[in-house]
Amino acid sequence: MSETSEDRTESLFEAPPVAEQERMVEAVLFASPEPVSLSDLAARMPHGSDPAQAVELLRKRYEGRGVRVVQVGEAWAIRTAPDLGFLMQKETVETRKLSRAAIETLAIIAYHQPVTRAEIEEIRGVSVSRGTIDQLLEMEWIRLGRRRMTPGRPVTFVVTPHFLDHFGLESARDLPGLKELRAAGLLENRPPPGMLPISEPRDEEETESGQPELFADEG
Amino acid sequence: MSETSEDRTESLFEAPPVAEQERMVEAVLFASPEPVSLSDLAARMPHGSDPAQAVELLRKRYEGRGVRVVQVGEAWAIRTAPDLGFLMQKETVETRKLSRAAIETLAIIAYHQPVTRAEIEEIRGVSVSRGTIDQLLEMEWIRLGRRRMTPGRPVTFVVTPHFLDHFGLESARDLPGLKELRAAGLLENRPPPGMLPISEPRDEEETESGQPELFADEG
Amino acid sequence: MTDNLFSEEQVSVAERLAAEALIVDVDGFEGPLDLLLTLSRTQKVDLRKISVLELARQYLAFVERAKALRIELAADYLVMAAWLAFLKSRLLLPPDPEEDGPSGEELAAHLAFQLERLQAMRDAAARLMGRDQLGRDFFRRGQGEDIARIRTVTYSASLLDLMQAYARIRTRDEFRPFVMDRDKVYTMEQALERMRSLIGFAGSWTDMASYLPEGWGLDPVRRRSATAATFAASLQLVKEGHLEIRQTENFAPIHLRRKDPET
Repeated sequence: MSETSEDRTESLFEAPPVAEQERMVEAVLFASPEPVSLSDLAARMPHGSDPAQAVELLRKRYEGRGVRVVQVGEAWAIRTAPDLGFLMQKETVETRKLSRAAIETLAIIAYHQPVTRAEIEEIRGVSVSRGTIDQLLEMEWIRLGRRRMTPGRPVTFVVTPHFLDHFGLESARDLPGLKELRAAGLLENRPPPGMLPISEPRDEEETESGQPELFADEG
Repeated sequence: MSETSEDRTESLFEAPPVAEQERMVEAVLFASPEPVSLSDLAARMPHGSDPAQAVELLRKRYEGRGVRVVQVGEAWAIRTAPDLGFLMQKETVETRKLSRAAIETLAIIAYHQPVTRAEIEEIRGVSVSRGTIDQLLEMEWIRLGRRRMTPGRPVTFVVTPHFLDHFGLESARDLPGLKELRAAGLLENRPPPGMLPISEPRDEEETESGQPELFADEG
Repeated sequence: MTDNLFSEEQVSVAERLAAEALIVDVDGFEGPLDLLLTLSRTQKVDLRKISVLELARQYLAFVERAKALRIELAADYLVMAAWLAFLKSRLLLPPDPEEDGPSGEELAAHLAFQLERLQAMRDAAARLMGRDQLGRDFFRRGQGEDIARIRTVTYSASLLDLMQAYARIRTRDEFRPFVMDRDKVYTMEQALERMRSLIGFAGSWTDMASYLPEGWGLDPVRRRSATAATFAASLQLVKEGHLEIRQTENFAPIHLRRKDPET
């Protein structure tokens, strides 16, 4: 018993080996969103550690590697080596959420493909702006399908393998059907019969975004 | 034709030395918070590079260090060593929000994938609430798999690379205790006796138990 | 033994408390299977060696007890009770060669399998959650790189977004009257535009109906929309001081006349 308590007391006061301290600094600098000061490091590391020495060892270890330990003001950070900056260019891609009009148009194409522009408008109840279709084409999420064999031979739209890839689908047929959407709670239930649609609370939300569109796009 | 082959030879010769490729992989993996696939690496690195080899060298180099090179599905990432977690400022852990039902559902999907909603309910003995599947989809820990080729063609659920990343798994094969569970027959989808004659076409199909599909991801 | 546990006379206080705790807690169970799994733990044996007959007895006793305490059990608990009563009789009676269907042993084996599988999944879930987790035990790079920034905008959407969008459209579809077919809707803006160009000619009182656009007077639905829009537009023009409006009595035709600026 005396032995274990002695051990514990010792480890309480004894700093971890230098190599271990170096590991700690490595992990903290890697994971931290900001450069970390020596005093911050000291506060996080076990008592008696020497962060300055650990940082110095780490800095030496990374000399000539793909990343370096650099000093930023009073603090330390890990940064990629400047000569490899060309590899990083792809890293700064900005992602934005698709607009509601685009996502709805995309959903209709996915569920109804091949589908014409007129059919999309019929389902959405509003006209589809050219920009929306262009954007989806540009993203390579949709492409032109075969022309419909009806008067005017309108073009149809279908989704691309790119689309399937992005949404993790093996085929568009894997999309859940209406029944499944309802079971998953994604479809609102029908209002009780006889209930005026006007009195629906969703009405307000709809007039805000959906309704003006209904008239504005009239062409 | 002679030109292109010359080009190829040239670019083969231009491929940087292995040590340099390793630096490059190091820089890219360090820079990216998300796992990077080998094909992504290849796309960024100079022609003729061998990212797989470079990753392997890098992985060995970081063995025992404060950060590690880990495989996540088909991709690679650098993560801090788990034994140093105590040094870090914890992020708000998403898993706190998960109900017991959600955790069980997640485990069932992971171990039985691809699995249908009905099968999850059969195993848990209760219906799966609407929010549970939604929540797991939203966290991007599960996604839709292929539809089951049984009447109604129900959708199936499978786990995502995100899930693997979160739990530090290289692949779904590395789930703890998977082998033992399979050996004990506990991953079978055994229909109740007496139900046998009713659950017709499923029996003819190999996909019946769901389990054979787990790793054989034939197109 | 278990029958004793639930019979009124000779239960110890502790046993009674335990039994009641189980019942009061019935909401805490996730259905009959979960309850059966909990009950099976009192047998203190490997789930593979569990006595299903004993378990059926315990469950039925539990349901009886709940009834005695006037606790309402959900339907699925009662369905399970009925099934277990059936199973119990199958297990106790010698097999009837005339009977079709699975034997009591087969049914019992399946129930045992279900319990074992559920327990296995719970253990697996616990082991999964016990693993080192990203953001808790190990960490990703905390700092994005800020060198050589080439900004490309990509648009993203999740599968859930896609499904929700589709659900939103289809839900809207079910409220068909609300959506309104565009070809049957005449907007006030359209009416206003038409009236502005026509009003200059309305020197004397004219029936508003004559201002309806061509082709909108026959179909009642279109007529209604056009009338409403034209009326609203007329009111707007009155407000702007371009128009006078009159109606002699209720439901009589509405007449319009140009209002000259000076008067």
